[in-house]
Amino acid sequence: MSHNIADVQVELKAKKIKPDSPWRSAFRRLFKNKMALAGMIVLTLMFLFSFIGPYFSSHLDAKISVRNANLPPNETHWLGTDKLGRDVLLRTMEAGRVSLLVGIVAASIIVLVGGTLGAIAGYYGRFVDSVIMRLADILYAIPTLPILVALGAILSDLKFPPDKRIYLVMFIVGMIAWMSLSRLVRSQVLSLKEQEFMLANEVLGLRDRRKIFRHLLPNTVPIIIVAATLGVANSILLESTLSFLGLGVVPPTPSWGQMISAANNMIDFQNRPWLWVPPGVCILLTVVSINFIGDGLRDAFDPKQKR
Amino acid sequence: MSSTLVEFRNLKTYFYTEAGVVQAVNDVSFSIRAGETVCIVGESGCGKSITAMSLMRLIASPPGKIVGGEILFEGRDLLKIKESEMRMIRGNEIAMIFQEPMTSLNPVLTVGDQIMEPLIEHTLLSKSEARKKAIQLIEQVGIPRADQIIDSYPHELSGGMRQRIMIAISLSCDPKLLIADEPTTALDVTIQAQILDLLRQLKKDRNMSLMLITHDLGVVAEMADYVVVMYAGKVIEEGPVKEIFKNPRHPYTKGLLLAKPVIGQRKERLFTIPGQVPNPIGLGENCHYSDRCEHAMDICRASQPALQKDGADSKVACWLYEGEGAK
Amino acid sequence: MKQLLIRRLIQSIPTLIGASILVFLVFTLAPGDFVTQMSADANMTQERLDEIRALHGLDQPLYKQYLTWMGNLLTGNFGESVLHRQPVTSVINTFMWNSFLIAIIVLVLQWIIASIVGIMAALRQYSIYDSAVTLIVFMAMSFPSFFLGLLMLKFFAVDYQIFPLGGMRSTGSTLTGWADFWDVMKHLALPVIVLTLLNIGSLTRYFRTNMLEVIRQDYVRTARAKGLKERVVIFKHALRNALLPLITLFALEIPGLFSGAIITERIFNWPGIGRVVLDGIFQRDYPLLMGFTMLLVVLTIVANILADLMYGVADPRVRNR
Amino acid sequence: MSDVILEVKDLKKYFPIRSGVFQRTIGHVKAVDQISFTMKRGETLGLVGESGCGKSTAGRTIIRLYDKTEGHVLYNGRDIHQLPPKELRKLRPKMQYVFQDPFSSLNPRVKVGEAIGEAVVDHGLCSKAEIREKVLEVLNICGLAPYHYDRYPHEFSGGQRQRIGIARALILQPDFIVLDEPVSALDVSIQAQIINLLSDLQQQQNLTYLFISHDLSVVEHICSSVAVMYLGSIVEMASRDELFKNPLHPYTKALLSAVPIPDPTITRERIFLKGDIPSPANPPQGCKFHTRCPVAADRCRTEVPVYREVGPEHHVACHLV
Repeated sequence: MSHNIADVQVELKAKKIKPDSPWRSAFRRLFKNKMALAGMIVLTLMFLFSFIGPYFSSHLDAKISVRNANLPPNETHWLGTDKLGRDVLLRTMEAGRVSLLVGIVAASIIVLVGGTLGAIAGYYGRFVDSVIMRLADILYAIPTLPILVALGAILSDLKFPPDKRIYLVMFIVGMIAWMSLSRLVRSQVLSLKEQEFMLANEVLGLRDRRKIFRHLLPNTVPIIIVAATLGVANSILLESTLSFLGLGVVPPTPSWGQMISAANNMIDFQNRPWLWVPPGVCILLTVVSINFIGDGLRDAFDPKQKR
Repeated sequence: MSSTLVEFRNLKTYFYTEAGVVQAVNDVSFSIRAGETVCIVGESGCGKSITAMSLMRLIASPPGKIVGGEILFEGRDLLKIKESEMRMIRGNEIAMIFQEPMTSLNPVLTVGDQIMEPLIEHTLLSKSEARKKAIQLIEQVGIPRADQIIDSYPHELSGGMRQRIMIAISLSCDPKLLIADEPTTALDVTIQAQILDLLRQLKKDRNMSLMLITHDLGVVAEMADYVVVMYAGKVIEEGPVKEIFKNPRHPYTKGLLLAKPVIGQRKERLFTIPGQVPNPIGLGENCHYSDRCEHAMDICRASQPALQKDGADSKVACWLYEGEGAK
Repeated sequence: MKQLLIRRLIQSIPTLIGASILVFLVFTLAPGDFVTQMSADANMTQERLDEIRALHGLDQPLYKQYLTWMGNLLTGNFGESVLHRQPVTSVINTFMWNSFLIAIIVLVLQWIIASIVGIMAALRQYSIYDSAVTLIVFMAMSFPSFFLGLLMLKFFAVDYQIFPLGGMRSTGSTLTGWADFWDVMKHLALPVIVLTLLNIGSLTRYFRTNMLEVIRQDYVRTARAKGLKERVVIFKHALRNALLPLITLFALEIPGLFSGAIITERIFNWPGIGRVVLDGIFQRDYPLLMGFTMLLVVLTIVANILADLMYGVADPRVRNR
Repeated sequence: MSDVILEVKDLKKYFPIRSGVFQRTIGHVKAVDQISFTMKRGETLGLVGESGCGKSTAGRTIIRLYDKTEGHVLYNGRDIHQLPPKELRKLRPKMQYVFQDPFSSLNPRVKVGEAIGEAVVDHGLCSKAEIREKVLEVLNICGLAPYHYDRYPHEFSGGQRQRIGIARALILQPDFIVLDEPVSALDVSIQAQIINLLSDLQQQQNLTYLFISHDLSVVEHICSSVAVMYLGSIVEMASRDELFKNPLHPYTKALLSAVPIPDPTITRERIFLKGDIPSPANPPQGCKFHTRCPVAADRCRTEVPVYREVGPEHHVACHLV
C-alpha cells in the first residue's frame, strides 16, 4: 500500500548510508574541530609523559645524592636536578601522574555528586528541588579559595600521611565545585521534561525507570561529559594552587603545583628557573588542551550553538 | 500594462555548508510590474525566501553568496551597486516584513523608536516630526490609542498588533515595493484575515507593488494578481492568478491544488504527491520534480526543462509542454 | 520590582544562616585553634590554657558558641584577630582597601578590553582575528594564577628590572604626594597585569558568545532591512541586547573587589586583605578568617540580589512585572 | 458494549496564576472551562479554535496527561481521572496521543525501531524476540521502509517523523487516539499523505480520533463532527455538514469566512472580527466573545449563554441563536 516508484528510488539511495547515531555524528564533528584535535594530541602526550615517561628515564632508581644537587640542565639531566639531586625531568613526570589523577578523580566526584543531585532535583522537583538548590546556593555564597585554603590547612593539622592526603585533596576540590554541574543538569532535566517526547512517554505508559535511564539520562550525558572535561581542567588548577601554597599535595608525593612551590625560596626562584618553570608549563599545556577538548565537545554535541 | 519595477534575471544564490553546496536559488527569472501583487508560492526549502533576501541583499555571507544573475530595480542592477547605495534603497524604496512578529521587533526599544528609525535615516524629518508621522502610521495600520502604543514595548502587544507595527515600519518611507515574507503564517486565521485585508487596502491606496511570499494557496488566490510557483530553487510555472488556478500546467502545481482540502469542495480522498522534496545538496541536471512526478519521462530524468512561454502571459518549465512552447 | 526585592531578601536569609553554620563548623571543628598554637610556648601551663579557652568561651557546647558568634556578627562585632591583636573589623578595614585599589583598576581594564576584543571577535567570526582571540582566551583561562605571577615577576622584575620585586612602596620610602603615587603605581603594575590577564579570558568569551547569539536574532535582520547604517544595527540594536545578561555578570564582580587576590598578593608581597587572610590561615587566626569569610558571604548574596534588580531595570520585559 | 467510547462531562482545567512575595495564587487561567461531549466508536471529532482557546489542553486533560480541576472523563464507562496510577498505566495503551512538532516528539538518541517498540515490551504485550517483527509490520503500514528501523530521528524529514509518531501509537492497538495538530507543521503535499494515512488506518482498525486543529479545511475533510472552542469553552458543536453548511454561532461564521479559499473566482462578503483574542488569564464578562462579536447585544455583556441543543446533534452557546 505504501510503496510506489518514487519511494523505491528514495530507498535505494538512502540504503547505502549507514545509520548515523548522534554519538557517532558528534565525534565526527569533534575530530573535524582543529583546536579540539590539537588538544587531544597534547593531552595524550601529557598522559604518556606522566604515566609511561618514568620507565624511559635512566635515573629511575637513582638515590638521593647531594653531590649533584641543583645542577642546571645538562645532557644527562635534561632539566637539571633539584636540591636533593633528583632528576627534575623524572620528578615532573611522576608529579604529572598525581596532578592528572587528582584532576580526574575530583572531576568524577563533581559528576557523581553534582549529576545525581541535579537529576534528582530536576526530576522530582518541588520540595527535594528547593532543598538541593538551597544547599547549592549556600555553597555558592561561600568564597571558594579562602575555604579551600582553610580546609587545606586543617588537613595539615589532622596530620594525614602524605599518600592518604591526596585522596582528601581530591575530595575537597570535588566537594567545592559540584554546584555548577548540579544546576546545569537540573535545568537540562527540567527542559527535557517539557519536551514532547517525554510527554509521549507519559502517554505510552512507560515505567519511571525506563523514562529516567533510557530517555532523560542519555540526553543529559552530553552536558555531563562537557562539564566533567572542564571539571578536570579546573580541578588540576585548584589542586596545583593548593599544593603551591603547601596545603594540597605535600612532599614527598610530587605534584606539579608542589614542585612550583620551590620558587618560594628566593635563590631557587631567581636563578634556578628549571626547578619551577617546566611543571608550570605542564599544567598550562594540560589545562589548555582539556579546555579545548571540552569546548570542542560542547560544539560537537550541540551544533546549533555556533562557537 | 504598467512598467516593470523589478526584474530577476537568472538569479543564483548558493549556500556553502559543511555538508556541501546548497543551490537554494538556482537560475530564477521573473518580474514584478508596478502596482501589481506577485505571489511567490512553494513549499519549505523551495528558495522563495532566499529570493526575497537576495533582492534586499541581506544574504549572510558566509555561508551564503549571490553567485550569478541580475536583479534590476527600475533598470538598476542591485547586485552591482555599492553597499552604501543599497542601504539607501533598503527600508526606503524597498521595504520588507517577516514571518515571526514575536521576534522581529527589538524587545528593549519602544515601538515608536523603531518606527521612527527609517524616517530619521532616510528622510529629513526632525525627531518630533518623525514622532508625529509614526503616530499617523500606527493609526493607518488600524491600531487604536496610537499615542499610547507609540511608547509601549513589543512584549506588551499581541502577535497581530506587532505585525501591524512591522507594516507601519515598512510603510514609513512610502516604498515602491513591499516584500512580505509569509506575513500571516504565524497568525490565527481571524487575525490573518485582518492583516491581509490591511495589506490589500494599503497597496491600493499607495499604488505600491507587493511581493507576497507564502505556502498557502488560499492566500495566493485572495491576494495575487500574478503567481510564481517555485520548487527546489527553480521557477517551474508562472502566470496570472486566474490562469494558474483554472488551468494549471505543471504537474507539481496541479498536485498542490488537488492536495489541499478546500472548504465546501470536500473530496473523499486527497490527491497525494508521493515521496518528499529532494535533498538540496547534489541536485542533478534532471528535472528536480522527476522522482515525484507521475508523468516523468526519460528526458525528465536526463535534463532540466527551460522556463518557456506557454499562453498569453504564462510560463512553464516542463517537458510535457516543451513541444508546444513555440505557440 | 519591589516584590522581587522583598522575595529575594527573604529567600537569602536561609542561605545566609546556612552559610554561617557551615563556615562556623569548618573552623571550630578544625583540630587546632590559636590556643593550641600558644601551647607550643614553654611556660604555658595547662591550667593557663584552659583559662584562656574559658575566657574566649571555647569550652561551651558548639551551638552556644555559634549563637554568641552570630550574635556578635549581627552587632558588627567580628571578634578579635589573634595575630594582629585588634578587632577583626579594623584589620579588614586597613588592608582591604589596598586590595580594592588593585581590584578596581583590574575591573575597569578587564571590562574595557574584554568588551572590545570580544565584540570584534563576534563581528568577524571565522576570521584569523577570531581564532587568535579564541586561542588567547583559552590560554588566559588555563594559566595557573601563581605560575603567571611567578613568570611575570621573574621576567619583569628579576631579569629586566622594569618593575620592583614586590611590596606596595619602595622599602623605607618617605615619598609623599605625586612621587608616592607613582611609586605605588610602579609597584602595582605587575599584579594588575597578572590579574587582568587571568580574568580577561572568560569575560571575552562571554561577550563574544552573547554577541554571536544576538546577531542571529530576527530583529537585527529587521534593523538591516530598514536600511540603517551597520554601525547603528550593531551598537544600537545588537549590543544593547547583548549587554543585558552582562549586567548581572558585572554585579557579581562586586565581592571580588573586596576579597583580595590571595595568590597574587602573596607572590607580589602586596599588603592586601588576601595576603593577611593567607597569613591568618597559616597562623590559624580563626576569628579573622571566620569574620572575613562571612563578610564575603554577605557581599556575594547582596551582589546576587543586586544582579537581579539591575537586570530588571535594564530589561523592559522584566521591569514592570 | 455501547458504541459510546468516550464521554466528557463538565471538564475543567485551570492553571493557577501566582504572584506577590509568597507566590500566592491570585487567579486562574481557565484553559478548559467546562466542556462536555460524547464520542462514538469509529467517529472523528474535530476540536477547532484559534491559539489560546484551550484545545490542546483539553486533549491532554482528556487522556489525563494533565490532571483535571473538575469534571469527569468516562472511557468505556470508567472515569480515568479516578483510576489509581497502576490501573491508569494498564489503560494507557488503549488511549494514545500524536504530537504536533515532529522534531521534539521523538527522543533524538533512541533508534526509531526501539522508540516504536519499547512501550509494547514495557507493557509486556509481547516478548523481546517478537518485537522487531511487530515494529517492522507497523512501519510498513505507516509507509516507512524496514531499513528505517535502525535509523535515528535526525535522519528523517518532518513527514516521516509524523509517520513514526503514528506508528508508535498504533503498535499498542489503541481504540482512541488524540491527534494534536498532527499536520500543521507539514507542507501541503506531505500533509495530504499523512491525512490519507490517518483515514486508511481509521477504516482498517476502527479507530476513534479526537482531531485537534486550527485549520478548518483539514477538519472539514477528515472529521465527522466538529466542536468550535473559544477561550476555553465550546461555543458550537455539530456534525460536519451541519456546521459547515449551517453555522449558527457568530464566531463560527466569522472563522469560516476568514479562511482563505484557493479559488480566485470566489468573491464573498467577509466578516472581520474587531480587535485581538483576549488573554485567557482574564476573559471578558458574560459571553466571552462579546468583545469581538459583530452582533453582540447588551445581554451578551452580562449573561453567560447556555450551551444548549438547537437541532439534531447541533449545540450552540449564544443568546441570539
